[in-house]
Amino acid sequence: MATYITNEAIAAGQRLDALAPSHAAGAVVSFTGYVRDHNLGEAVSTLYLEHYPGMTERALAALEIDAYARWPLLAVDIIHRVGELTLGDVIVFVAVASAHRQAAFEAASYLMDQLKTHIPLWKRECHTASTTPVWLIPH
Amino acid sequence: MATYITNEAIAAGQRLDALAPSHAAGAVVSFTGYVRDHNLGEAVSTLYLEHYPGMTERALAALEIDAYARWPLLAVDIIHRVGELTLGDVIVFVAVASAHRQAAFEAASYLMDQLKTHIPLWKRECHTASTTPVWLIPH
Amino acid sequence: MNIELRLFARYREATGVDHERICSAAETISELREVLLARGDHWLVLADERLCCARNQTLCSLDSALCDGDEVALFPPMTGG
Amino acid sequence: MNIELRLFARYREATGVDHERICSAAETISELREVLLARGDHWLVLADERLCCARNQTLCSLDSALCDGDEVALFPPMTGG
Repeated sequence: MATYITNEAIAAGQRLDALAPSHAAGAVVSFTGYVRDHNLGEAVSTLYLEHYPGMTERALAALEIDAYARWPLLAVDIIHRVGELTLGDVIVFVAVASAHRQAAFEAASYLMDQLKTHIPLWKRECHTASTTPVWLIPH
Repeated sequence: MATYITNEAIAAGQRLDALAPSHAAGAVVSFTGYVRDHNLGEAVSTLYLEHYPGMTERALAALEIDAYARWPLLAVDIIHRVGELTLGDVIVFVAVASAHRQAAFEAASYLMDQLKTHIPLWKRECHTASTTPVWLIPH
Repeated sequence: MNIELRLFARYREATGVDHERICSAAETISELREVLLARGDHWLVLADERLCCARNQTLCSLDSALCDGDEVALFPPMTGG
Repeated sequence: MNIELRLFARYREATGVDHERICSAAETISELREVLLARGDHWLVLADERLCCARNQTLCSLDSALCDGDEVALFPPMTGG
């Protein structure tokens, strides 16, 4: 029902409950991504998320349309946090509602794949063992 | 963190927020199943869920152990409603937490597949067009 | 042998039985099913070729051997989730 | 041609530039990148072989042609999600 970028904490549970939009939806699949305390063997203390204002919103809106075109979805939620985050904060919340469960699982997984590689967002980590922040590089 | 059968409404959003158990979890995938207003072309009014008390709980506990053995999971939630349900009610809530997203998606999808076929639960629908309830038959 | 029989869903409704203690010489669940089918009309629902069963609350096959005191459940394919 | 250049993440930090209006004869994003690399040390970060780019806020390839007034963004591989 929404696609946006935010500096504020994301209330994943509230979003989940708000998603089932009609009695036609049998299945809601959600993904919630949290700031983890480790990454690639390094202990993480904080995470900074940079984005490209304007393009990010356009890319998310296009991604939502793309998902509706690929699966028979009844609702889509894509919310991405930016700015300074700390351990346990929600980075991203994605949820989709569909009449059927397979479409919902596939679409949620697809949206996460696309978010990782096609939306202008960049993560910079602070490690507890170092004072120099590190920009993440995809494999 | 819990596996149980209940006659009460399931608070999916609350369960989702409660699941991320530690700062080691980067990914939480949830599935929420709702009573839909239609099934196989019939308009549905209510749904009754029967189960096998004792065996259901054992089978769910075994399923949880099975999931932990197959994927590196940090938390598993499997909650299934039984009794009389109405449109929009949550039938089932499944959520898993893992350090990584692929394991979380795979495990949640697997748990739903198993719930559909290996846990002693049976659905009986009332259709708006008929006074005779119909037991569902898997394809 | 004493067997604790349990029926669920459609089978329970058709037979009117959800729970019954049976004393039988049946040595497998399949044989027990034959005994029940012989009871007549209401019990023919158990001829269902998709019938599933559990012995002592664990899914099993119809040719599972029975022991005295076993709990045997017969039910249609499960439809949870 | 006037180009609105934007840099993000590691490129922004290394060059100290997040946003700059450039007047250049470059006809493609690739040519614009060469112009920037020639500025010296701090700009060598743009030699990154995994450099990505967008023209007017849409992902594109480095050989995309430029038009007057285009907004061109250069950035490392994205790491959202």
